[in-house]
Amino acid sequence: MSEIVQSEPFVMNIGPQHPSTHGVFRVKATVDGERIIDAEMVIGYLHRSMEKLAEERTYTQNIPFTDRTDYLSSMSNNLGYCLAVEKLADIEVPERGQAIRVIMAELQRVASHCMGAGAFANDTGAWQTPIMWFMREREKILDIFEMTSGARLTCNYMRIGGVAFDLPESFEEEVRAFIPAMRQTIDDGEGLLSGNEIFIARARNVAVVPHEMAINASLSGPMLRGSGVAWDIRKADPYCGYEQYDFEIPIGYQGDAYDRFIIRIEEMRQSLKIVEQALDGLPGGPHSTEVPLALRPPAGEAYARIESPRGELGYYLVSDEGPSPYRFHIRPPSLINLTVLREMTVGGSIADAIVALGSIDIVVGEIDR
Amino acid sequence: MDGAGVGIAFWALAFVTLGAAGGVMVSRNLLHAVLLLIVTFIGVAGFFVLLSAEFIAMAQIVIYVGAIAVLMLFAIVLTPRTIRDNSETAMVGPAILLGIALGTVFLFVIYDTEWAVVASDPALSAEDLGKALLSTWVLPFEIASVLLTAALVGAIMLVRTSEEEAEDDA
Amino acid sequence: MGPLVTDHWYDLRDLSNISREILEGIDKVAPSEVAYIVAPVLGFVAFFLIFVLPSQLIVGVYGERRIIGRMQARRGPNRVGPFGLLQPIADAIKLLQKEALTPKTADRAIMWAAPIFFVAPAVLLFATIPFGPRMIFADIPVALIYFIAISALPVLAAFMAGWGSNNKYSLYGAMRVVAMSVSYEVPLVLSLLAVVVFSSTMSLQGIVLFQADVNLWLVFMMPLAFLIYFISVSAELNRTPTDIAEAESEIVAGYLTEYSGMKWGLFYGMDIGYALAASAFAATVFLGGWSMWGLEEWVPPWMIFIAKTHLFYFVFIWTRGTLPRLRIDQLMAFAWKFLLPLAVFNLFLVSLERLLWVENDIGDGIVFAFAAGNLVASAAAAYLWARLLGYRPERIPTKPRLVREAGGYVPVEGQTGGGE
Amino acid sequence: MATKWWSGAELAAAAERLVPGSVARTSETACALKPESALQTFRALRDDPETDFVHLTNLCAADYWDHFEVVYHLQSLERNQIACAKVEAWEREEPVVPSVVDIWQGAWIQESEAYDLFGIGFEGHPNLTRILLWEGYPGHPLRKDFLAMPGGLQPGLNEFAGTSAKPEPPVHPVQ
Repeated sequence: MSEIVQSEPFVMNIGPQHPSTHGVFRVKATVDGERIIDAEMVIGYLHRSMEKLAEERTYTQNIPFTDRTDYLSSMSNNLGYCLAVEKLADIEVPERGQAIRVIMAELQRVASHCMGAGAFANDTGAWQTPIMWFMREREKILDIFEMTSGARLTCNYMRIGGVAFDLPESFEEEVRAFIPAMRQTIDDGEGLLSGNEIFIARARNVAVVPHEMAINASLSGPMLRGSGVAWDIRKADPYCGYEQYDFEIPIGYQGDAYDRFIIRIEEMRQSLKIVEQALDGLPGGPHSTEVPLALRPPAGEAYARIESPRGELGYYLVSDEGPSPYRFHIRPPSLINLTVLREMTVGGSIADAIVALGSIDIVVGEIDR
Repeated sequence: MDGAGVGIAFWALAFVTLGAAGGVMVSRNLLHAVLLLIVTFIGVAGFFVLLSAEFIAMAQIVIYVGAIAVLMLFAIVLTPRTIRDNSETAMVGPAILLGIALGTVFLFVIYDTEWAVVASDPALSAEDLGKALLSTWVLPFEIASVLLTAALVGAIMLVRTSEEEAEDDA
Repeated sequence: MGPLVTDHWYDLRDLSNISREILEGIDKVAPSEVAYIVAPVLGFVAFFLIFVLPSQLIVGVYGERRIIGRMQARRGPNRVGPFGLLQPIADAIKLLQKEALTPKTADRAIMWAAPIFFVAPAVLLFATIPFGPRMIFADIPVALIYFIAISALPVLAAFMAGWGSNNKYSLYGAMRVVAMSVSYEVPLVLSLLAVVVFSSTMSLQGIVLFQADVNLWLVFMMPLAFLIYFISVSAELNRTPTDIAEAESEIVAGYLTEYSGMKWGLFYGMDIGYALAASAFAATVFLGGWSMWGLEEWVPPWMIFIAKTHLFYFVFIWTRGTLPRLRIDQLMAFAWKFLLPLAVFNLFLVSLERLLWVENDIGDGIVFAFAAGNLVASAAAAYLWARLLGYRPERIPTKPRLVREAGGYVPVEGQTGGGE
Repeated sequence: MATKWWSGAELAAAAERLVPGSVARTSETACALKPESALQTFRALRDDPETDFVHLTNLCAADYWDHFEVVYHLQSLERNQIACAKVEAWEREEPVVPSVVDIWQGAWIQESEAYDLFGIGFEGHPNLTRILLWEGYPGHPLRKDFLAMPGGLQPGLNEFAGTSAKPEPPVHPVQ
């Protein structure tokens, strides 16, 4: 403000109850008029200390925990944890198990991005219309999950060494019926928003993260790819047989909110491509190997990571030959992506801060664990 | 405008306007004062309607309520908290004296002049006003517009952030 | 144009016949004061039955929610009453029995007065709008300025609500609503000035008769003025894409954050009332009011008028369902840098044509030539002015780059992702 | 084409090459660096084009009864390789580890979390406060002795038997 019109800054709380903080998350913003001078995040409202609880349960009993950290992509969490334990205990997963895992993880990515892209459209103001379209399709995915794993949101479907149950008969035609409808909705959603001048005016050049800062702040997922860094764990360190599938990674131009939105939209299309290829070449055979209930992996440590919809989801396990992990650590992509929240929001207006927060696509369950 | 309704309307409006004007002086909270002032402006516009000068009534609402009242509201909202209450000041005594003096002058003027009561109300339509403004009164009209432009430019210059600060705002 | 409508009371094409018959009947029987009181009551009841009931309740509350529902692939209210038609009444009853809270630190007087100050102008706006050749409450010669003046009052009521609630989000909502309304008032008035200059009358009945005479609606005559009017009015009414005063995602509910119960209900209902009033005004001024190139002899004019109002109101619903929201500084820049110059340009163009038309005394046919010319000129002016302001949409890539291998940073070569 | 997982020995060799005498201990999967030269080693590991560990993916702490370990997973995007480095803090009451925030900005939140849940002080950290728990929270939950009941009993499985005491600190798993 010029020196004549003097207005002293005051602190304003965005959250924890706020329509667009995607959960119980608070930003203590020091505001001068519409401009934000300083933004400090306050988290911990949903802290259940899973890492302490996990140390007192067997490896198999910990699987339901992983559903509840990032409740928007429980399949991916299960997959990450099972990979870490399999790496620790050196367990082989049969072909069919790996293919089912890929299908489930990619369907979960589409469902999670439906929520992420829809919520971002809400934050820029396209109130409820795009998110309702995406939610309609996400319901179909949740029905597919319910059909295979018994639960819609916290599926608890994967086990150490494979998956809990084999696919039901009607699974394939259900997914094949779902894919064209989903593609149509993605085109509608993109058509409504990406070309829209108001959306571009609200999202382009907002919350820009240059690529050096993105790498140095150890961001991952759409945040990192938005800044033009071509880093996707499915390509860099393929797990569960991802190297057999042909798909591309979308990367952005200048790391602003708009790039991250179009990346999430494109990633949904790529995931559908992977699901189709996995369904075509679905191998026969057992869906999982036999693993003793009280698994006792050899002493040692292991860190395995997957590309969850929000970024690099890692599990660091230390075993002391006991039935329960000695140390169980989850690398939360949402929390680490928040490192640049201050750089993104300071200087912009409150409306931009909400758009910036929406573009990170946080899940508070994962932040607070 | 004549008939029974006008009488009722006149006294009602008079009561509302004077009440609001009194409220402006008495009210503690400065913002209450401005809102009551707005009610007074609307009351005065009502009087213009009673005098069947609709154009001036509408102009009164647009200019006073639409612009000047909003200006005053902004002025109050931007002043820091301390100056905002209409608290006791030492100036109450002289203010009352000045008020009484002004009041007597007005009353004397009202009784002294004999008002030319017009038999039938002239059809002061907007058209005649427009023609009058642009024919006989064109000079004051132009001077007023120049004055307003100058005020506008002044205001913008006052608030304009300096050059380099404007850069990082864009 | 001959008398459109006969004077018999049973001629439903103009409902004012009925009311005139009733009033004359009362005059014969009772002293004049009784008719004086019965007239406004009768007018209000008629107005309620033909406009408020179908428009405000059915189209406004119920229709909007159903249409937006259909746009969002869901049903919309269909539980209460046949096809959900009683939903507005159900809402009203629910809101009535909800508790209207007033925060302890709030300024009780202002917060109590704000809804009242917000509701009164909404009804006043319909006083000068013609429903039919003689169906009008008050045909005053300054009807247009009356509309502009009254539409400045709800801004103050919104500010009172925001300031009275003594809550940071409400303060933001209040400041935004005042800042935006003040800066969108100017293009609004200039675009309506173009209408007045061309039809040389400020009375709305006069404008409708002018459009009926010339057989050309003013929307075709000056499309730029219509567009500027639509954008400015949607900004004044806080409708998307300019609903930043109650921006749900940013400042919770703007100046309505602390309101609950029927106080909030009044604000919500009267938002729709203002939108309908603006649509009715647009239908009168730009879409030819109750005249439809001679159709008004058969179809009652007030039905034509209400249909046009609902058509315009549908455009409001449509934008609300699809468009995202602009930021406050973009809105301000848009009003002052884009709408204002175009409004002045349009005013200049229209007054030039009016002068040409009146001086050389050409027949009414010239108006269609003006309409064509205006269309081209408006499009060109808008495009060039946008270019001048640096608006290059084509340089913004809407598709991400696709890469097959994972690796470090892939620099952007060729076209940059920049652009306005 | 898959990511090359560096073993402890390889990382130790690279660290020794860059900063001689900086390695404390190496194990099969990780290499522990001496705390005093840790910052210098990390900066060298990040800037050296051969190792190019520009992306700190994971930073977490672990409590091994007799000492605390802070585990760093460093990753290079260009060369697609990942290594695990550790820094140990032997004093139990006031464990202090040098903070790597000025080398990798991503460490800021993860170190605050490690401080919050383990009580490990990171000297040089810009604003080391508790992020998950509130300020007045007694103790640090993820420490092994946090929920210790009287008599050294440990909640948890204890070989599915009754509530017999958990065996005294296990043999050092990472050797």
